[in-house]
Amino acid sequence: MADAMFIGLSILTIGSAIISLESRELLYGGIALAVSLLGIAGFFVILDATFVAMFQIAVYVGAVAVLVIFTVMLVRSPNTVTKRETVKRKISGIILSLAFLALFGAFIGNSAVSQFSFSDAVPAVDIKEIGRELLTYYSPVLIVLAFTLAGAIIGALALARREDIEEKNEPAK
Amino acid sequence: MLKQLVNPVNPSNFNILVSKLSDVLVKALDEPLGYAINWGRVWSLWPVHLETACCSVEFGGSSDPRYDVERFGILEAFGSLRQCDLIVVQGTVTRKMAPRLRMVYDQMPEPKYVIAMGACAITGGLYLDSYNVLPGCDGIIPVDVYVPGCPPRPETLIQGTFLLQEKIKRSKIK
Amino acid sequence: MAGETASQFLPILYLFGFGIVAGISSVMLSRLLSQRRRYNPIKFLPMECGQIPTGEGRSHFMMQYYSYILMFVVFDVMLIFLYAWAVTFTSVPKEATLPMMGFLGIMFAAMGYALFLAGKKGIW
Amino acid sequence: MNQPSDFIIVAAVLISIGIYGIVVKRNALRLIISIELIANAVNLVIVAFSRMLPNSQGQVFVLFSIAISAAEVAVGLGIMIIAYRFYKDIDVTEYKNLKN
Amino acid sequence: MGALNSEFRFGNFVGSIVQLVLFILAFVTLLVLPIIFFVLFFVPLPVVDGQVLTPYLFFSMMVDPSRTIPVMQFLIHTDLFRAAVFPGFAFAALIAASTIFIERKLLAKMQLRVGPLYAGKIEGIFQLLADGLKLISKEIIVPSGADKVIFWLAPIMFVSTSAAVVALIPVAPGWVAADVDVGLIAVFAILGFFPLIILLFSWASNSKYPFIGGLRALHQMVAFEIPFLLSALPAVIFAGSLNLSNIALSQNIFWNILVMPVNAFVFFISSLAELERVPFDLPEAESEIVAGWLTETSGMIFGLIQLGNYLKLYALAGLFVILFLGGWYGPQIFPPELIPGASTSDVSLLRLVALEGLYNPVTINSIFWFTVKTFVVILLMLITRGINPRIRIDILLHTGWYKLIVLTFINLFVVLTLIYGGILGPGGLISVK
Amino acid sequence: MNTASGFIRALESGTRHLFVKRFTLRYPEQKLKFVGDGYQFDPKKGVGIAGLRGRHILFHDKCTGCQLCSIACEGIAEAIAMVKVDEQWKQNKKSIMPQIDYGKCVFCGLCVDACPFYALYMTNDYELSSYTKQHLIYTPSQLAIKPIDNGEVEIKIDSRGASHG
Amino acid sequence: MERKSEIELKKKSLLLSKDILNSVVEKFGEKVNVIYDKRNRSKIMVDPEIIVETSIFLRDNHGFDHVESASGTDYPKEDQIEINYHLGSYVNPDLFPYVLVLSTKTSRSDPKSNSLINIFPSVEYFERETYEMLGVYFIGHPRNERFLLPEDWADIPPLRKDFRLKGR
Amino acid sequence: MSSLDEKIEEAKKLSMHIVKESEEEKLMTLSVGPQHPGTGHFRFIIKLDGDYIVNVDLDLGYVHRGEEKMCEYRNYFTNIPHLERPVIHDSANITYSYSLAVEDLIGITVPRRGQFLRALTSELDRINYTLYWLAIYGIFLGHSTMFMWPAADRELVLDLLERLTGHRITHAFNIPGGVRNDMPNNFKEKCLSQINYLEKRLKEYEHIFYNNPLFRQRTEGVGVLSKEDAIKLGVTGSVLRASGVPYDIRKVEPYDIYNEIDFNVQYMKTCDSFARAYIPFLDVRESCHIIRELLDKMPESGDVREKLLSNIKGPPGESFKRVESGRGALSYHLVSDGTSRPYRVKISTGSFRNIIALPFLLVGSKLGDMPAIYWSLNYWPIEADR
Ligand code: SF4
Ligand code: SF4
Ligand code: SF4
Repeated sequence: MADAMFIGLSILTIGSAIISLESRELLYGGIALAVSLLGIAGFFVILDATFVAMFQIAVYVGAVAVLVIFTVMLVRSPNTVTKRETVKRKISGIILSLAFLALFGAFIGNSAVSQFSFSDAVPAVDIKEIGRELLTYYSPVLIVLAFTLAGAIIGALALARREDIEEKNEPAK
Repeated sequence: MLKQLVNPVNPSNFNILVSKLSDVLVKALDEPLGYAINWGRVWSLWPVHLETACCSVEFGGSSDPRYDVERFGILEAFGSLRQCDLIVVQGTVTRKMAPRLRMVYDQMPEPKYVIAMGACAITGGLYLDSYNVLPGCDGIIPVDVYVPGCPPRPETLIQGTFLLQEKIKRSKIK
Repeated sequence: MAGETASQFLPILYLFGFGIVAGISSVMLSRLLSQRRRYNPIKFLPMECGQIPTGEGRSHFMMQYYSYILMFVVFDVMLIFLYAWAVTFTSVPKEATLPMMGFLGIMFAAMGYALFLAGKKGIW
Repeated sequence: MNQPSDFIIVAAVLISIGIYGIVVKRNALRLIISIELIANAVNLVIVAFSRMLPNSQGQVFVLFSIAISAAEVAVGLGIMIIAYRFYKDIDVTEYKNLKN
Repeated sequence: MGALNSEFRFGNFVGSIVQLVLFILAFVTLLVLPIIFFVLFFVPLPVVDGQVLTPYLFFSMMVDPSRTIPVMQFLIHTDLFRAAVFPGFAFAALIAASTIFIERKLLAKMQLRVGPLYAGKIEGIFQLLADGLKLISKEIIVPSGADKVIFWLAPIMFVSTSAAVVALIPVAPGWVAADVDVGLIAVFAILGFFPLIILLFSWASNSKYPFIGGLRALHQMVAFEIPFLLSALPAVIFAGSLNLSNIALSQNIFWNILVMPVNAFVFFISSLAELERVPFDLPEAESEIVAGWLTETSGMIFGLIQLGNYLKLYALAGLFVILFLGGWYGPQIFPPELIPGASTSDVSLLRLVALEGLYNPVTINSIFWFTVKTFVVILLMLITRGINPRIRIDILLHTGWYKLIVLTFINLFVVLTLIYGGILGPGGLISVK
Repeated sequence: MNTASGFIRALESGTRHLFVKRFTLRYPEQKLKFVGDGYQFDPKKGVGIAGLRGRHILFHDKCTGCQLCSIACEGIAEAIAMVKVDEQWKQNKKSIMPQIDYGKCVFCGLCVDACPFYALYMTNDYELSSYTKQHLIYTPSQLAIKPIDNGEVEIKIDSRGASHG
Repeated sequence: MERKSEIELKKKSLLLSKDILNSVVEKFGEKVNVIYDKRNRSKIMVDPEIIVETSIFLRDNHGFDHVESASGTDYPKEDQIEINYHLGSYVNPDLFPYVLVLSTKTSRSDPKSNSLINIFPSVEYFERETYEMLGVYFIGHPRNERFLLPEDWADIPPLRKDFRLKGR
Repeated sequence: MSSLDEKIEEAKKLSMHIVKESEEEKLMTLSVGPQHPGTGHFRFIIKLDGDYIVNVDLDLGYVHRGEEKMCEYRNYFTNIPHLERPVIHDSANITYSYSLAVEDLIGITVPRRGQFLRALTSELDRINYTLYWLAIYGIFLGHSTMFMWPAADRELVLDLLERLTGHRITHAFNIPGGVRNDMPNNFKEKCLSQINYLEKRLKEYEHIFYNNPLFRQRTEGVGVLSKEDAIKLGVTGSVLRASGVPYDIRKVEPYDIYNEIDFNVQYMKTCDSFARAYIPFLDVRESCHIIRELLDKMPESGDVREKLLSNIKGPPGESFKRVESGRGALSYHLVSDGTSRPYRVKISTGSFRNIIALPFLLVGSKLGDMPAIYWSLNYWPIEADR
C-alpha cells in the first residue's frame, strides 16, 4: 500500500513538475505547479510530518499557487503562451540537468545513503515537539523570520504600487 | 464502445442479442425515466430575467407573496440565462429589443419554453401601428403559451403556466 | 513505520473520490439525458446580457485590491506559526510565549503599515 | 521501496527539473516556478532525513524554509509585475534587450 | 425515446418508479447474486464475531436476522462505511438537501409566503428532487473559447473538495471519517482550495461577468481566511491539540463560546463569507455582475456547484459547533436501552429491532445534539440571509482586514489574560481536563 | 453600537415575521372575490359601475350591430371586428355582432362606455390563456356565455397580519 | 369656487409674468414675440440667432435654471419646425409654479438650432431626443446622434408629419 | 463673457465624461442590460478600471414605442389607454396630467367628487408605484425579504384600486372630464382599514431595511448629488427633494383639489443615495395621511364626470400641465390644431429628467455602488423611453 502510494505520488509530483515547466499555457503551468506541490505534501504525509504537510498545502496551494495563477491572469494573454526556446539552449539545459542527475546518482550510489532506513520503533515527531522547538531553541529565528516576513510584505507592497496613482486617484469629478 | 468490442469477434448472433437486450432496457427504462424527468421539468421552471416592457410589473407581481409562483417551483431569482428554462416575453417587443430577445433565446440551454405575456407580446396589442414595435413575438421565437391581458393578472399568468406544464408533461424528453 | 499517519488521511481521499465519482457520474448522466442542439453558433457565445460580446472575456483586468492578496500570502504563514504555538501553549513554560509575542508584535506592525499602504488604493 | 534513498532520488529528479527550468526558461514566471520546485525538493530531503533520525528540528527548519519561500514569491511576483508594467512583457530576455 | 401517456399523475410517477426499482432488482438478482456467491466461496472473508463469515453463516443470518447485527457492527466500523455513509458523504448530502428545503420554506415564511408547495403533495417536499431531475436533464453549454478541461473539471473538484472537508468533521466521540491529528489545519488547508477552483473556473468561462465574480470571490475568501483562522486559535489553546475530536472533548465543562463570544461571532461571519452567502454573496451579485462566477454554468454544472456549496455549508456549521458550541455535548436524553428488556429476551426479532449491540445511548445522544446544534447554526445563517442586503466589496475587505482581525486579537488576549490570571486552563480555577 | 442595535432590530423584525400569517392566495384552489359582476355602464347616471374589467359578455338580445364599440376600439387596439352571426334578431338587421380578439384587447372598457344599447359588459373572467392565437379570438356566441364566478376569498386583516381567509 | 388667496396668487403670477416678459421684450426688442400670457404659463417666440442670449438673460436675471421639457413641433404647412423649451426655476420660490415657454423656429429643410446645453445642462437628453425625432441639428451639442431608436433606423425622423404610421 | 465660458466648461464637465485615450487599454467594457437583473428594460455601457467606473454611456430606447407619434393618430379619449402604459404602476398620475392638459385646452372643470376621486387614485397609485420601486430596490441590493414585503403590501393597494377602477394597474380611470365610475359600496371602510394596516407595516421596513447598518453603509455618502448640481441638471421629484429643494408640484402649483389638502413636502439635505431612497418612503407615509384626509373631506355624492362628446375637438392652442407623480414632475405639452386629435403631444417625464444624473453620479464610484445609485434615481425605463 505504502509502496503504491509512494510510486503514485512520485509520478504525480515529477510529472506535474515537468508539465509546469513545459506546458504551452502558463496557466496550466501554474496549476501543475500546485499539483506538484500537493504531491510533495503527500510525501510529507508519508514521512509522518503531517503538520508540515498541512502547512505546505495551506501556504503553497492556498496562497502561492493562487498568487501565481492570479499573476498569470494579470499578464496579457499573448504573454501567457510560452515562446519557443532555441533548441540549443534546450539541449544544453537537458544535458546540464542530466549531468546533475548522474552526479547525484553516483553520489547516492557510492555513499551510505542507500543503506539508511527509517527506524520503525521510534514514533513520529509530535506537533507539540515542533512547537516546543520553535518557541524555545529557535525563538531568535522566529523573530528574524518575523522581520523577514515584515520586510517582504512591505517591500512587495511598495513595489506593486502604481506610479500613475496621482492622476488615477482623482476620478473625473 | 461495446459494439466495437463485440463487432470483430462475431458479428452475427451475439451482436443481435446485445442490441435486443439494450432495446428491452431502453424500453423499460425509458417510460419511467420520461415520467420522472418531465415531472422534474414541470415543477422546476426557472424564468429568465428579461424584461421587454411594462408587463414586467405584473410578472414581478406574480412572485410576490400574494401569488407566490415559487409554490409551483418557479424561481425568479436567477440572474443568468444559462440556468433558465423559460422565457416569459413580458410585453412589447420593440425593434431594438427583438435581436436581443432572439439572442437570449438562442443562448438558453435546451429544453426551453416561451410564454408570450400580454397583448403586446401576442399581437402587438395597443402598439399595433407604432413604428418601432413588432406585431407579436412569435415572429422571432416559437411561443408555447399565450397569456392575454394588458397586463395579464398574475392569475392568468399562473393559468398560462399550468397550460405550459400540461404541454411539458406530454412532450418527449429528448 | 513510515506511512502510518498516512492512513489517517485516507478517508479524506475516499470522500474526495466520492465527490469525483458523484460529479462525473451526474455529468455523464446529464450528457446522456439532455438534448443537445448545436444549430447555431450564437448559443455558444459568452453571455453578455443579450449583446454580441465585445472585447476579450479574459482581460488582464484587475481590481484595485491586489495588495490584499499579497498580504494574504505572508499572513497565512504567520497564522500557521501561531497554531504551532497554540498547540504547545499548555505544555511549555509561560516564558515561551514571549518570543511569540515578539513575533506577533512585529507582524502586527507590518500588518498595520501594509494595511495603511493598501488603504491608499494605489496598488494595481 | 519506502526508504530515505527513494525520497532522495525523487528530490534529485525534481532538482534537476528545476535546474533545467532555470537554464532554459526565460519567462519570469517559469523561473519562479523552477525555484519553487528546487526549494521543495530540498525540503523533501530534509523532512526525509528528519524522519530517519528521527529529529524534530528538520521539520522546524522546513517550516522556516516554506515561510521564507512564500515571502520570496510575494516579492518576486511584485518585482515581476512592476517589470511587466514597464516592458509589457514577462520574458527576462526582453528586459535585457530593452535596456540596451 | 418513447412518448408519454397523456394521463400524467403523481401516482403514475410513483408507480413507474416502483416499476423501475423492481426491474433493477430483478436485474441485480440475475447478475449480481452469482457474483456474490462467487465472492462468498472463493474470496477470503473477514472474521466477524469470532467466526469467519462463511456462506453458512450468511444463510443462518437469513433465518435469524438478529445475527446480522455483528456484521453491521463490523460494517459500520470500516473506513469506507464512515466515508461513504454515516459521518461522511450520505449524511452530509442529506443534511445539505434538507438545508435547501428548510431554507426555501423558512425564507418564504419570513417573507409572508408559502414557498414550494405543489411538487410532491406535502408542502413541496420533493421540490429539490424536481429541481435535480430538471437540472440533470438540462443541456450543458460550454461557451466557445472556454477552457474545456477546466470548465468541466472545476465543478467536480468543487464538489469533491467540499466532500473532503466533510470528512474531517466529527459528529460523536470516535465517529469521524478521518481522524487526523492536525484536523483543524487540514480543514483550513482544504478550504484554501476553493479560491483557486473558483478563480480557475471563472477564468475558464471566457466571459466578463464570471471573471469579475471570480476575482471578487478570490478577494473575499482571502480577506476572510485570516480572521477565520485566527478566531479558532483560542479553542486550540484550550484543547492543546489540533485534532477536532480533542477540541470537542475539551469542552466537556464549558462551551468555548462562553469564553470567546467575539471569536465565535467572527468565525460565523467569516464562514458566511467563505460560503458566499448573503450578505457576502458578492461573487454572485446578480444586480451588478449577472450571476457572478456562476454566469456561464448551466444544467448539472450549476447543480454540482450548488451541491458543493451546501456540503460546505454543513461542514462549516459543523465546524462551528465543534469549535465553539461544545461539540456533541448535551444532556443525555436517550434511554440506556432502545426497548427495555430487549437484551435479555429470546425473541430475535425484538433484539434486532432494539438494535442490540449497535445501539449506544451515548453515541446516539451525541449525534442527536450535534445535529441539533448544527441545524441551529444553519438556521442562523438562513435568517441572516433573510434580513440583510448585500455588502460592497471594499466594505467587505475593510471589515475583514481592519475590524475582524482586531476583534479576534482582542479576544485572544482576553483569553490569554484569563489563562495567565489562573482562571482557566491547567491549574486554573476551572480546569479543562 | 448603532450598528449592533440596527442588526438586532432587523433580526428581531425578521424573526417576528416567522409568526405572522402568510399572505399567499392559493390561487388554483382559492379565487378572489370582486366587486359586482364586472365593469358595467349605468344608463341612468351616464357613468360606469365599478367592477373588474375581465372578459366581455355580449347580450345578443340587445346588440343592434351598430358598430359603435368597434369604432371606439379602432383607436385603441382594433380588437373588435364585426362578424356575421347566424342568429336573427329583430333589432339587429345586419346580423353582425362584435367578435373580440383577446390577443389585442387591453381591457380598457371603453367599448362598454361606447355601446349605447348596453349590450356589451365586462365580467369577472380572467382565465384566458391558450396554446394558440386562434383560441384567443372570441366569437359572439362565445362572448355570450356567462362565466362561472366562484371566487370567494378576500383580504382579511387581523392582529396577526393580513391574509386571504 | 376659487378662494381669495387663490385669486391673489393669480394676480401675483400675472404680475410676475408681466415683469419677466417686459424685461425680455425691453432687452431684445423686436426679436422677441410674446405669444400668450396665461396664468403661470407664458410663451415667447424669439429669433433663432438670439436664443442663446435670451436664455442666458433669463437664467441670470430671473433665475430660470432648468428646463422642464424641450421639444419640437413640426409645421409642414409653414415649412417650419418650432422648438420649445419649457423653463422653470428651482431657486426662486416665486417662480416655482411658473413655466416660461421659450420657443424658436427653424426651417424644415435645413433644421439647425443653437444648443442650450451650455446654459441649461438639463437639456442634454431632450435635445438629443429632438434631434432624433425631428432631425433638428443642435449646434454645439456634443452628441447629435441616435438615442432612442434602434441602431439600424434608416427612415426619416418619426415625429415629422410626413412620416405616416402604417394603417392610419 | 469670461464667466460664461467658465460656466460652459463646467457644464461640459457635467454632461460628458471623456476618458483619456492612453487609459483606454486598461479598461474593461461591461454592458449592463438589457438581459441583466440589474437594469431591466435599459442598458448602459460602463467602462471599468478595476473596481471603479470611469465612463458611462446610456443606451435608452429598448421600450421606445412611439407614444408621442401615436397620440397624433388617436382622439382625445382613445389616447388614454396607451398613454398610461409607460408607467402602468403609476397610471393614475400619467393620465391625470393628460386629462388636466386636455381640460385646460377645452376649458372645463371637473365635478368636485370627481376631483377627489382623481386625487385618491393618484395617491393610491403613488403608494403602489413607490412600494414596487422599493421592492426592486431591495432586490437590487440583494435583500430578498425587502422585495417581498413591499410587494405584499402593494397588493393591498392594488386590491383597493381594483375595487375602485376595475383593473389592478392599468386603470384607464382618469379621462378628460372626470373619472370613469363612482366608488363602489363599502369602499371607504375597506380603504381606511387597509391603509391603516399599511401604515403599520411601514414601520417594519425601517427596521429591516432603512436602519439596517449594511443598507446604510451601501447608500450613505454614496452618489452625492449636491443641491447646485441637482438644480443644474434639472432633476425632479424625490431626487430633487433629496438634494434639499422642497419642490413638490402638489404644493407649488396645486392642481384640482390639492390646495385644500394639508400635507408636508418631504425633503432631506444629505443629497446621497440614502436620502433618495428614503424620500419616497416618507412620501408613502404622507400619501397615507392624504388618503385619509381625502376620504374624510370627500362629498358624499355628486357627479364624477363631465360628459363630453366622444370625439371632442380641442380649440387651437397649447397647454402645459404637470402633476407630481411618483418620480417627480410629469408634464404634458399639448398642441391642438382644432381637430379631434391632438396635433402634438410631448410627454416630459420624471424618469427622463432624472436619468441625466446617472453618468454624473456613477463616474468615479465603485461597481458595487451601481445598483444603489441607479435605482435611487427613481427611474422607470419605459417611462423615459415612452
Ligand atoms: S400588453 Fe399592455 S402591459 Fe403588457 S407590455 Fe403591452 S402595453 Fe404593456
Ligand atoms: S376593452 Fe378596450 S381594447 Fe378591449 S375591445 Fe373594448 S375598447 Fe377594445
Ligand atoms: S355591442 Fe353595442 S356598440 Fe357594439 S355593435 Fe352591439 S350594440 Fe353596437
